[in-house]
Amino acid sequence: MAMSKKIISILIANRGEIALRIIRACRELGIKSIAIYSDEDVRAVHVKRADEAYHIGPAPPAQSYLNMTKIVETAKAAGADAIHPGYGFLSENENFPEMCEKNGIIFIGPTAKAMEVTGDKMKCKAVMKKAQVPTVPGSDGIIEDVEKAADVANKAGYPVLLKSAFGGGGRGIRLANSEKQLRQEFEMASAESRAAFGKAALFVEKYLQRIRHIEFQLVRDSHGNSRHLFERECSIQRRHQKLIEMSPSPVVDQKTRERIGEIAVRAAEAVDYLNAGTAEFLRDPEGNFYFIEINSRLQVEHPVTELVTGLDLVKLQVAIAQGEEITFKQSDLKMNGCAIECRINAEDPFYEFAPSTGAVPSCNIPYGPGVRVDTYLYPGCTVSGYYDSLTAKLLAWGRNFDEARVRMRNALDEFTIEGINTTIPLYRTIMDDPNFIKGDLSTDYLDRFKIFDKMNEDAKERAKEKASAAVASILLQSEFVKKAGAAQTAAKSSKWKMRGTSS
Amino acid sequence: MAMSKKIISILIANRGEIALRIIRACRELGIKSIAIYSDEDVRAVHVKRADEAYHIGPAPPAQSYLNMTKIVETAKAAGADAIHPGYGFLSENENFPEMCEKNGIIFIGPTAKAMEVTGDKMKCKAVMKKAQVPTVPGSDGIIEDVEKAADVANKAGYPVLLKSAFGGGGRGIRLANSEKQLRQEFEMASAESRAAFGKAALFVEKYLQRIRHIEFQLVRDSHGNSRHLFERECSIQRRHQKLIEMSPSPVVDQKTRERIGEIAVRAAEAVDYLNAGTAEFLRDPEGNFYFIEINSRLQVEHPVTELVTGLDLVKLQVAIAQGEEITFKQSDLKMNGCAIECRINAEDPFYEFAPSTGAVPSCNIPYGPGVRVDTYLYPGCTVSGYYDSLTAKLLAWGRNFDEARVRMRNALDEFTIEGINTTIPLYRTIMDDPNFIKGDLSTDYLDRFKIFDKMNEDAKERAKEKASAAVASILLQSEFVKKAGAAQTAAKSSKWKMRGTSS
Amino acid sequence: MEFKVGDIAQLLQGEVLRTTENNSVLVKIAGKEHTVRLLKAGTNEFEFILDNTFHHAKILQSGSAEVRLVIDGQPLTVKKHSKLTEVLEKASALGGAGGGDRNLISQIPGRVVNISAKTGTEVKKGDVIVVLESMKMQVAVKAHKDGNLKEIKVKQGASVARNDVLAVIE
Amino acid sequence: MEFKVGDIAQLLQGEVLRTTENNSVLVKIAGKEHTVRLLKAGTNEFEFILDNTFHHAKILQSGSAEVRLVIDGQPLTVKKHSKLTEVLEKASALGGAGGGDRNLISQIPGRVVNISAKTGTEVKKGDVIVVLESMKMQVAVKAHKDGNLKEIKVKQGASVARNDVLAVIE
Repeated sequence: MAMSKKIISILIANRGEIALRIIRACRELGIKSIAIYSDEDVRAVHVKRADEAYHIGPAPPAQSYLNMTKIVETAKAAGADAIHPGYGFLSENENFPEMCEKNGIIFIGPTAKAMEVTGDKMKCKAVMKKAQVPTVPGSDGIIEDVEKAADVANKAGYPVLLKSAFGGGGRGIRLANSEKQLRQEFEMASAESRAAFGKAALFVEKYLQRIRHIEFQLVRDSHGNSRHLFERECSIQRRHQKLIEMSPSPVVDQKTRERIGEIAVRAAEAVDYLNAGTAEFLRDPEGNFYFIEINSRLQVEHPVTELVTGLDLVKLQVAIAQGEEITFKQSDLKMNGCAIECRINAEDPFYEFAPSTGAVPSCNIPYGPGVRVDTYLYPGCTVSGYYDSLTAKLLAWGRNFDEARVRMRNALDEFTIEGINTTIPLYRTIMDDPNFIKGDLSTDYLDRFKIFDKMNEDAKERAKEKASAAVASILLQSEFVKKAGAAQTAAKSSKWKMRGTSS
Repeated sequence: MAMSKKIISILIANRGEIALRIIRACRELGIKSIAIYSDEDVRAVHVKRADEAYHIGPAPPAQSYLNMTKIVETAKAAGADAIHPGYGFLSENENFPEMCEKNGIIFIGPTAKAMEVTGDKMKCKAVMKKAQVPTVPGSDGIIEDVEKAADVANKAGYPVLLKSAFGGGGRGIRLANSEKQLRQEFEMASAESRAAFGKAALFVEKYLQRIRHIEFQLVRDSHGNSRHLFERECSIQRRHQKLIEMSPSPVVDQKTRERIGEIAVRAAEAVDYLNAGTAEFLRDPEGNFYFIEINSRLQVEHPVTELVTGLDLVKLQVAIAQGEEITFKQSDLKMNGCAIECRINAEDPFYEFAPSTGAVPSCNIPYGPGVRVDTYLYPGCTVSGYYDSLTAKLLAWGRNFDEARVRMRNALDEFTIEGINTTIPLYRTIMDDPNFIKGDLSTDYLDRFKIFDKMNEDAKERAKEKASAAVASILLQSEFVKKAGAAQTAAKSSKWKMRGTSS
Repeated sequence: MEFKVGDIAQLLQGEVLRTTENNSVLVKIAGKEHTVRLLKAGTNEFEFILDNTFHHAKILQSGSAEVRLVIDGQPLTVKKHSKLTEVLEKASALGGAGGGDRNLISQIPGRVVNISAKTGTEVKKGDVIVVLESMKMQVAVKAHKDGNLKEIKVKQGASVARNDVLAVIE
Repeated sequence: MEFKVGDIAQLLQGEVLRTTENNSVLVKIAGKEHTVRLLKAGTNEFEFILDNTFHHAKILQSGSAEVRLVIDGQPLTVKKHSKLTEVLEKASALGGAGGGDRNLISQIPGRVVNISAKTGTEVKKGDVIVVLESMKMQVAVKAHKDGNLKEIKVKQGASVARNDVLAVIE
């Protein structure tokens, strides 16, 4: 199915920083960029920067960025010959590439068929096992019988997790440390599942502890060429949401990189993958890697890989979608230095990550050696509560981890966003944390090292340092502004209303 | 003279983007940064970002940034153990390192002795000839006798230039195409020189045509280790001022790079150079390289080299000043991709590069993949007429020249600076110019390819494209604002005064 | 005047000694004299150099007793009083300054996706009263104290702003 | 109304057909109808979508006959008149609109480092009258026409702003 058609215009079925990222790639390729926007996004930066922008519906995603029919209609009306879905929204909906194809529009991403497999965890696991890709030990599918469950658990080794096929996001998961406990929990979980869904659909999986999340970036073209673009470690998470990503991982040496990279390529081939994707693995403290899933889209953290490989993943996506062959061999790729990404979310890390939305009257986006920012923020923009909380991705590159880390630390200090709370203070604490510095990461990193306590301590420390300056500002205000107010009423100009210079 | 002292605080004897660049390096190194500022610079970004900032005097450079005594006094009062001079101002004044040394302050740069040689063109040329570094053919020094001048000219080959030792900046230079013309011009030039300076001091140099300016970045430590960090081509100039720099040069292949790099290292060793510097060469169309001078400072265009080598030159400077050895071998260095720099000067390219100063109420600094900016601009800043016109250095990196070029083109479009005129429109035209694209560069590039005519054409083309939108804005204004004015007087809120959203 | 810097409970004595030419002020903070050079003064924004270091202050809320400000990106609350020590002592003797507020306030802006409690019922501190949605996240707003849920001020689907009163507990 | 876009000497007919709800206007420019969707309107700044493309316009100077604006970073001058064609024809018949101005204007801000001509003498167009310094560059300000140098309005060392009158030539 190696089609070959030069793309001349792309509709970007997304918003925010990723829409802007894709617009920039379009410009470099000489391709017309077509943005879509909801009522909420009339003044969003992707509307301003695209060659064209079309209104798509009201603010709620279901009526705009998730409205497939409307988007495909718009693409046709605007003469777009391709659609880039970005991440989130429709990017992993297998019906979307199908609808695109029916309407003669190139979908920049995997085929519906590949998506269908990668989107179904159990089906995907079965395919991977067949392709000898190591997966998390456990049942091959749904288990209805407690004896079978015990068998699987004994083979995988305790502790194990009992997961409801209907659960999700941490719900419906039960831990069993022994066969006895398994039998008890199985009965309870079955009853619960039956009550809720009319069916007891459980599966058993080995409970991996102190795991690291390590993923491999993949690309595969329509001619069957596959490459992996090395790993990213994304172990610093909160409630299964990645906060910090980096490449290389401190625990992946060149030999491991090649070994797991080959497995990742095998995984891509097993599902006949197309375009850019990511094979996600868990790594246990013994150094075993377990495949968990393929993310069938461009990921939020793709710039980490761009910084260490020098590749432009979005331009590569377009080339593959046009039917081009990947021009580099696996051996051509070399990892250059280290890159770290922090997701600057509009959430208050001091208040249980409460969403923080509203106008941003001013902001200072950091720049300088080794710093890259992908963001939709600009002075005067609005952070909307209708969409997700990622406002910016701050990246730092260095010749080695420590250079990248220190640059990140400084860039976090330079990054100011007025009007909303962000996760920046959390990342400042992490960049200085000795455990982070020595690479002692795991998905429970934040709790294990009491990072939130440290963050609160850091905030107090900073407050102490700033106490005199704070008092000085209040004294200044009482001394100058009140007088200035009076003076200004009397004369039009005042000594205290100053311009840039002083005499 | 290999001293070895850990630097703990650096006074930055400079302002603008380079002061900020050095502040960032200090932060990465955990070194206290100490800024100085004139009355004109009270709200400058380097004052805001440094750990400490000291007032140094009135706006005119002679009374502030050039006031050696005051600066050294300030350094001592602030407890600085080192001074970084940046570029310009005191950076190449051999008295400055001397005064620093006397006061027990480390000067981050070459020794006074090396500076003395590199600062005297004729002396430097003599040293280089001895070290078998190829220089521009011509007289070894001042010639007072016409017969000697004819001898030198015949050896070098016509055309030749007659230069007055007292001239400078293009003044006092005469061209001779033949011996006959040389004899005539020599008499006239001698008479002119005698009249003006009481002395006929002329020298003869081969007139090189259609030359390219190619320079090699050098570093040399106090242990005698020298490295070159490849070349930068800076041929696009206006009145001997560099506008665009890039690395690699389109005419330097690996063999040439190694050959000239070795010569550059030899040049550094010939003058017992210390710290970072640049060996500048002219290259004629036949591919011959002629050494012209060593710039004994960190150069404006150093980030070009940083982007292709991954090194941080300012941090390297500090390490060398601390007496550390360079940790990498020549063979460790590899050129990665291509980098281009455009100097965003506050000058009007449509009006003979007239300086353009004043308040910058808003600006948009570009960012995204492969883009780096070093600048002192921020919304609300002021571009002062007291100092030089460089407001920002815009850099683009790509895997190859064309990727870097297209990224630069787009970043130039994203870069908006309100309130002043800049050289951005000129660079937009250059990035699209077929001669630039094919690498046909020379120091007369702008005239040779009538780039200013092209720039004017481009501006007209853009005006044509924007004509409808311009008319639409005027119609909008008459339709909305006037009504809104009336409406606002009546009611407090108006339909036309909108917020970020529309219904 | 005395100032108490919130969170860190630090007490600082501060006063203006005199203003000098060149937009500078001589101040005394915690017994030490400092020269403050004012670079920029807006109505609620200041830039100044204190002890050779630049600071940027944004005053968010300025009352006669309390000032909320952001200094160099660090949010701070400062209580001010000419006899602050006395007041604080008195307040602590009374067992806390404010006293129990009836209003349940929303700390975030969002849309009401669920009303989880009934008017007129008894609620315990920590019980979920209302669920808000913002940025694809659901945030439970919990009772700030035990008491009777007198009134729920919002409806399902309504938008609330930060600091809006969601309910009244007595 | 008719509009003449400077530099490119393009004539465009433009009119508002009607305003619609949703902050949109139906306009006719050069015979073609367009919907303009206004996103932001300040007193001199507009953001709008015209034919599905975003534009940002900043009006620098708005007179009844001429508007100077920057649109998407591109400076433009637009002359407007209900009967522009007639006016332009008349003007060109008279041999140019403005007529010779007496004032020599500075195009840049700077400091006067040299007065190069003498009051009362005859100067030719292009003769250097004053040398200004800005950003370490010297810029010669030349006579804009032949005539008698009536007056020099600046002194050595003085600061001049952009558009200041430097001299009068008659």
